[in-house]
Amino acid sequence: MNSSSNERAVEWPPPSSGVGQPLLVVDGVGKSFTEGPTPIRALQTVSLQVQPGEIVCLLGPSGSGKSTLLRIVGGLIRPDRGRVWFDGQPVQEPHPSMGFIFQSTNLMPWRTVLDNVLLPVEVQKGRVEARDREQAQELLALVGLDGFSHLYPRQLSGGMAQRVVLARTLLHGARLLLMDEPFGALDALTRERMNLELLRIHRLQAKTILMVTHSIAEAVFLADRVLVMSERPGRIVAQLPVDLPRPRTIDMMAGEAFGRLTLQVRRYIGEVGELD
Amino acid sequence: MNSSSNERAVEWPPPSSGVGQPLLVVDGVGKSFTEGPTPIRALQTVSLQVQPGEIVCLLGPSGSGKSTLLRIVGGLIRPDRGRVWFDGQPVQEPHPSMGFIFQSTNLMPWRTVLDNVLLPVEVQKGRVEARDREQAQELLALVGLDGFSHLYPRQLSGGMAQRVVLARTLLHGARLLLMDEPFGALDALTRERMNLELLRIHRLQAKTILMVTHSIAEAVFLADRVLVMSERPGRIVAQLPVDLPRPRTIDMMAGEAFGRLTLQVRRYIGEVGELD
Amino acid sequence: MTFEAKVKTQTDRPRGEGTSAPGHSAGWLLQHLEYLLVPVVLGLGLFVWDRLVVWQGYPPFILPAPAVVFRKFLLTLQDGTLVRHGLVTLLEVLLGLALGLSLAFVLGYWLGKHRGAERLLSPYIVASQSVPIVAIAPLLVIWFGSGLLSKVLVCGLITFFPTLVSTMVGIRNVDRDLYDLMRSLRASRWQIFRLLELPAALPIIFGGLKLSVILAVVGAVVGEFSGADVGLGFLINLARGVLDTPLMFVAVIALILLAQLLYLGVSLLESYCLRWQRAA
Amino acid sequence: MTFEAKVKTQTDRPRGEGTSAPGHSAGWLLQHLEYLLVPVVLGLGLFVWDRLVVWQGYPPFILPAPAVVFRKFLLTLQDGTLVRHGLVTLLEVLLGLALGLSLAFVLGYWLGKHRGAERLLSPYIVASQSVPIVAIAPLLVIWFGSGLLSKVLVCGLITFFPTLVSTMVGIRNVDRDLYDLMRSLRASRWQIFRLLELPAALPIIFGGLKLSVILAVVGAVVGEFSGADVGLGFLINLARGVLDTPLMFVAVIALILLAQLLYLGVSLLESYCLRWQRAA
Amino acid sequence: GCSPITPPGQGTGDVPALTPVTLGVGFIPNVQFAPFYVGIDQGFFAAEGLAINLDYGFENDYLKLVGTNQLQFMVGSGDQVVLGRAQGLPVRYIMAWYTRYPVVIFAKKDAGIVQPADLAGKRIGIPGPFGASYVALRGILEAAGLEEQDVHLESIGFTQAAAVSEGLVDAAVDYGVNGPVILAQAGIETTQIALDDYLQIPSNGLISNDQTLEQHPELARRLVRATLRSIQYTLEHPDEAFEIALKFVPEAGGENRAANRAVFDAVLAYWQRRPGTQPGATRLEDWQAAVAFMQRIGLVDSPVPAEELFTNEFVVE
Ligand SMILES: Nc1ncnc2c1ncn2[C@@H]1O[C@H](COP(=O)(O)OP(=O)(O)OP(=O)(O)O)[C@@H](O)[C@H]1O
Ligand SMILES: Nc1ncnc2c1ncn2[C@@H]1O[C@H](COP(=O)(O)OP(=O)(O)OP(=O)(O)O)[C@@H](O)[C@H]1O
Ligand SMILES: [Mg+2]
Ligand SMILES: [Mg+2]
Repeated sequence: MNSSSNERAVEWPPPSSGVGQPLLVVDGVGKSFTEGPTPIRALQTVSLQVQPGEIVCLLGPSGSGKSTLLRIVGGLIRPDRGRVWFDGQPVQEPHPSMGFIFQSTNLMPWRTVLDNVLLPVEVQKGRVEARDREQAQELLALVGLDGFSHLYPRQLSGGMAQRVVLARTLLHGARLLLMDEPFGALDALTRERMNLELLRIHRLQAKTILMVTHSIAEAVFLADRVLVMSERPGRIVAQLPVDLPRPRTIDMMAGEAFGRLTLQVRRYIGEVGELD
Repeated sequence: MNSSSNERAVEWPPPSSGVGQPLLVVDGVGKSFTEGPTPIRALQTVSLQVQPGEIVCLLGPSGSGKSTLLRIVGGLIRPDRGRVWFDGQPVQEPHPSMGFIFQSTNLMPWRTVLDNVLLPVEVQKGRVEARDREQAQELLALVGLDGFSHLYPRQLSGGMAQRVVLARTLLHGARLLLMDEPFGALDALTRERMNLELLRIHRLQAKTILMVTHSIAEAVFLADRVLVMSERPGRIVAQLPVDLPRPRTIDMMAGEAFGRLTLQVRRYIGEVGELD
Repeated sequence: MTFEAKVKTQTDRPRGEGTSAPGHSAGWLLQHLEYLLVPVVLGLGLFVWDRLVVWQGYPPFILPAPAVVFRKFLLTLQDGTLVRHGLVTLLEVLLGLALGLSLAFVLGYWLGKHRGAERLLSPYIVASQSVPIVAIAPLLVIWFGSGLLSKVLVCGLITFFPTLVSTMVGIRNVDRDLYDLMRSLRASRWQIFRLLELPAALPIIFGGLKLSVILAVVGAVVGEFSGADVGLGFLINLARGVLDTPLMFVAVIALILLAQLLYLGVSLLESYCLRWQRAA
Repeated sequence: MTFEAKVKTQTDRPRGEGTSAPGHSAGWLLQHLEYLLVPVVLGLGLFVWDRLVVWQGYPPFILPAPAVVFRKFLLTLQDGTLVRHGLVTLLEVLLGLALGLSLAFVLGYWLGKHRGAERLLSPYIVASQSVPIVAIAPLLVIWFGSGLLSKVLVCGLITFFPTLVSTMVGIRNVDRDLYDLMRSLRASRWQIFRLLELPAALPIIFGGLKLSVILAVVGAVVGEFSGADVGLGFLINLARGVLDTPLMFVAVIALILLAQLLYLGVSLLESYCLRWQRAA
Repeated sequence: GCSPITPPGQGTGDVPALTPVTLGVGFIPNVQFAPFYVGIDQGFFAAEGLAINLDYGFENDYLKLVGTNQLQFMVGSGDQVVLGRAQGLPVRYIMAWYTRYPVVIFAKKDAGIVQPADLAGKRIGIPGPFGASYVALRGILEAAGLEEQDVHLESIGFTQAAAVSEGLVDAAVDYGVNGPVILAQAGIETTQIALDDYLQIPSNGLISNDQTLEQHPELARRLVRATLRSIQYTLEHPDEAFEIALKFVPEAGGENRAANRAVFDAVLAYWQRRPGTQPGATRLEDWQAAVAFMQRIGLVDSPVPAEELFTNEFVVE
């Protein structure tokens, strides 16, 4: 494996390949962690673009740098090289129009479920109005947590906590959602429901979504485009446009096109696995 | 929904249905959490048996009490009613022959990866020998974390941390493994690898496994029997013996029997979902 | 013996329920024992004190009997002596706390965020804490007079450190994941402080506060010892001077009560602010 | 202006790299500034002190010039005075710490585990902390003599509380998930303490230790003030008595150095024990 | 920050011509300061055009304040002046109040300690080897030709009465109106050895500094005159003086009245005029003896000219 071949790989997508003006441009981003005794090379060189309204799913082996990439896109950590552009502006720090779901459910243990959901409002508007409260309650109902709003996070099951995080992020009202395995702790049925809700919200509110997931089916079901990352140090080794029509329905999952796409992603991933 | 029909449901499995003497018997266990302002009924009435060497997978909607059940079985919390028997002894507190994987990755942040894996040995033997260290390194290699043994948990990705927990539990040498979504944060490929490793270890060391998972495919692939739980308050609403031959291989997943079983579980779960 | 048989025999005595119930009632007992024990222990203490005086034959100038002290207590309460001196000491304590704690919070927060700054400043802070107050009392008197101010300064100085350290430790203990969350929401520094750092550090800060309020009382007394004409510390000195040991004990008891009151206040505030810890 | 154009113009000045670099070098600067600043600030302090003496015309018995104090320091160092008194105070401090800390750990651990016990005992602990030593000095002398023991007791009493509180808070702060883990491994109480509770509570306990070691020095001085014929606190009293202000300053400085030494020791131990916090 | 103690029932506002004078007194409000209370109450100070503020604090601190002219007058003992002068403090003793050095060594009567020689080999409690107690101890030991190592000194802080009564020490060094009176009140008889019987050292009196005496001699003269008059009045009317003192230190009344009256009666003896001396004056030979003695016991290391230590010019009419 030589570095020039890697460089070739990251040239995709070409800077001018966008349909319109891309909402998000990741340009030659690389990152190593040097705090420890041995530096860890997390991301090699990653470039990608996301169009407004697009849903892009990121698949890749554990430890390949997906979370790191998302953090860089969100402006939470600085890349060693390369740059990120959001809405035509370089991203130096978190942008108010980006919403984040982290891989670990980070609820504040001293806030009730409702107050946790209301946190973004409190931060952005400085205070919480009755209307926000109502909206939060609606979102909690949406994620199936009606009647749990006065519990503390410790009293929730793993999947319930994850859904609170989802409600919190949706209340945020961001244009770009960066989601790191948002449904990982949910059972198949709840997960499907959440997927459908996400698609509905995406359709209604024209959100753009960049999401890490480990479920190939979920990726194909949600995404306009699926990106596959290599093993550490991560780079994007494949992309697959998903041409299933929208709005998508659960039935489609039984369809032939869906199966073909899933298989294709599987093959990409398998190849990656066999590469090293 | 009346309670007598529920009672009927939990009568399964009949006390004498076991092939031999069951390793684990859960007998009419129920649990409510009463600490909060409104008591939460987590488990209705659950009875089940696990034979030595069996792999039983537990599926169910988020918040249905799966983790609670596992905690009760492991002796970490007391049920309000009913009892648990392990190896013919009532379970009042954790048993040395049970190994636990919790839903949240609970590594000690002040211990390196290696020391975290060695924790069970340190607790059980009082000290760590060179042989244990070797074995831990082997297990780390097995879960694909060769060369990461001197990192601290914070330096790991979500999936890597989960694999450290797996290695820790395997070093434990327990006869019964209680696993709460042990592979939730892993990508499909790594997950498959881990599944195969688990089966190999199960075969070699005659372990008994009770595992919560949200992946139907995983449940069918691993289990001798799949149990499906209802929505909260949880009870077991269905069981499905998996008659796929052992040792199992990845190829089986493409087979007709596998598809049929998966569909069947799907239907059970779907029914549960439509019940309320 | 087969497993079935075992199940059978053990089912007969409902042990699972049995062991669970005592756990509950033991907790209940302990909780109520506590309220029961407070007067019991207190009474026991008074009894031992009384017996000590009788058996050891201590003259009153060494250890007056509890009854004597109690009478004196009522007396000084009635004629307003206790209230007058107590209020002054309370004022010194409160002003000292206001001064010390506000400084401690600000500086502790800053040092918590910047380890370099801690290494830089800690020698001076340690120095300020280890200079015996009595040794710098002349300087304090020369610079700030022998009135309220010098006592407030002593109080402030002595309350400052525990809250500083606990604020520092508390801020460093904040979950990093939650920092990321707040940053991703573009929370301002003030919001990060108010919504994340303060509530997260509070359990630890309260530990420091508990120390500070007690040291504040000690500080006021030390300040009053080195020159004052009112206050409970002064009253102790005065009582020594007029050979009134019971009065001295009354002043000491008043100081203890003052400290208890402050401690109780902090404890109540703590259990209100940290009520989320008790849920679940 | 199109997006492409913007990319172009902004690419020309590598701002992303630019802002990242200053962050690093600022950190570097701050880290080294720190070592640079220590002597600078110290020198500045000495200079201000010196100027103060010259400008204000303070005679040596009010504020001796640094040079005078330094000369006295060397003198007392040579003739062994400083070492003799310093060693006694150090002994008192160390014994007091040994006593206070061991009690504080045990009791703090217990109180941390049982909130009921805390509510039950805290009034007495608070009382023990708020009684002015001078007031009970006669009793201390009668019960424990006027030798080393009474100073060690005062020291122990005063160091006890901060470590008690921080141990209590630290124990309560332990992640409950890890308790479950340890219980599932059937760890003994001792193992839970050693492998989980101690390392988890250590960041907070160290905060209390820092307070305790400094208070130990203060405690030794307070103990020596109320009756002693050796020790740095005694030396201060002696110097005051013979109006030897430079000697008093020397004793105070020796106390400060002693406190610094202890604090530094705890800090080093802390950064060794908590080295995992610095990784990542 | 000093609160003036004004005589009850007598406003200061209607006498605008009064010069405020802050007087630092060691210790705490006590019947032992009765002359000052009497002077304020009877208007002796006001008659001299003075408004007195009594400031309570440590003698040590006041000596420094007076030495730097931050305070003009204080009450302190002669040995402090010697120490101060030796350190270059321009303090000067201007009026004697106590005619006897007030520190004694006391013991329980059955211990049989009645003269300095009896102290040999005994355990003696002392607040610490410094200050007035130490001066007295060394003086008394010297009278019997004893050295410090001939007795067992124990630093017991200010717990002399307790230590003696509980038998922790055989004898203790304390003010004559303190420990012995406490024990007497508790019905324990004591014997006392007073330094003054063996060595005369100028005791408590008024201290000022050279600058004040140079620039405001009239102020010093008025203060001395008023103070002497107050002392005289107190000695002549002890009962009335005691009642006046109780107005200033009400805590000394009530239950504590008897004890404090005992203290008061005891302290009067220390103020009695010595036959053949001028009230308030000190003798050069006493100062010389004091300097020589303090040099002998190592409290001062340079010879201090005795003439610089005091002046009688303000007491001589
Ligand atoms: N703070 C850190 N310090 C050091 N190394 C880190 C840190 N965070 C991540 N890494 C390393 O960077 C690499 C990529 O981590 P990352 O979390 O981005 O992986 P990931 O793709 O999200 O994996 P997963 O699917 O398991 O969550 C890993 O090897 C990890 O060890
Ligand atoms: N400590 C607790 N206090 C109060 N309620 C609790 C507590 N732990 C769990 N519960 C409640 O019990 C119910 C079952 O929780 P449990 O964690 O067993 O669900 P689960 O089946 O594991 O769900 P998931 O798949 O989301 O992990 C939930 O409704 C939860 O709110
Ligand atoms: Mg990740
Ligand atoms: Mg769960």
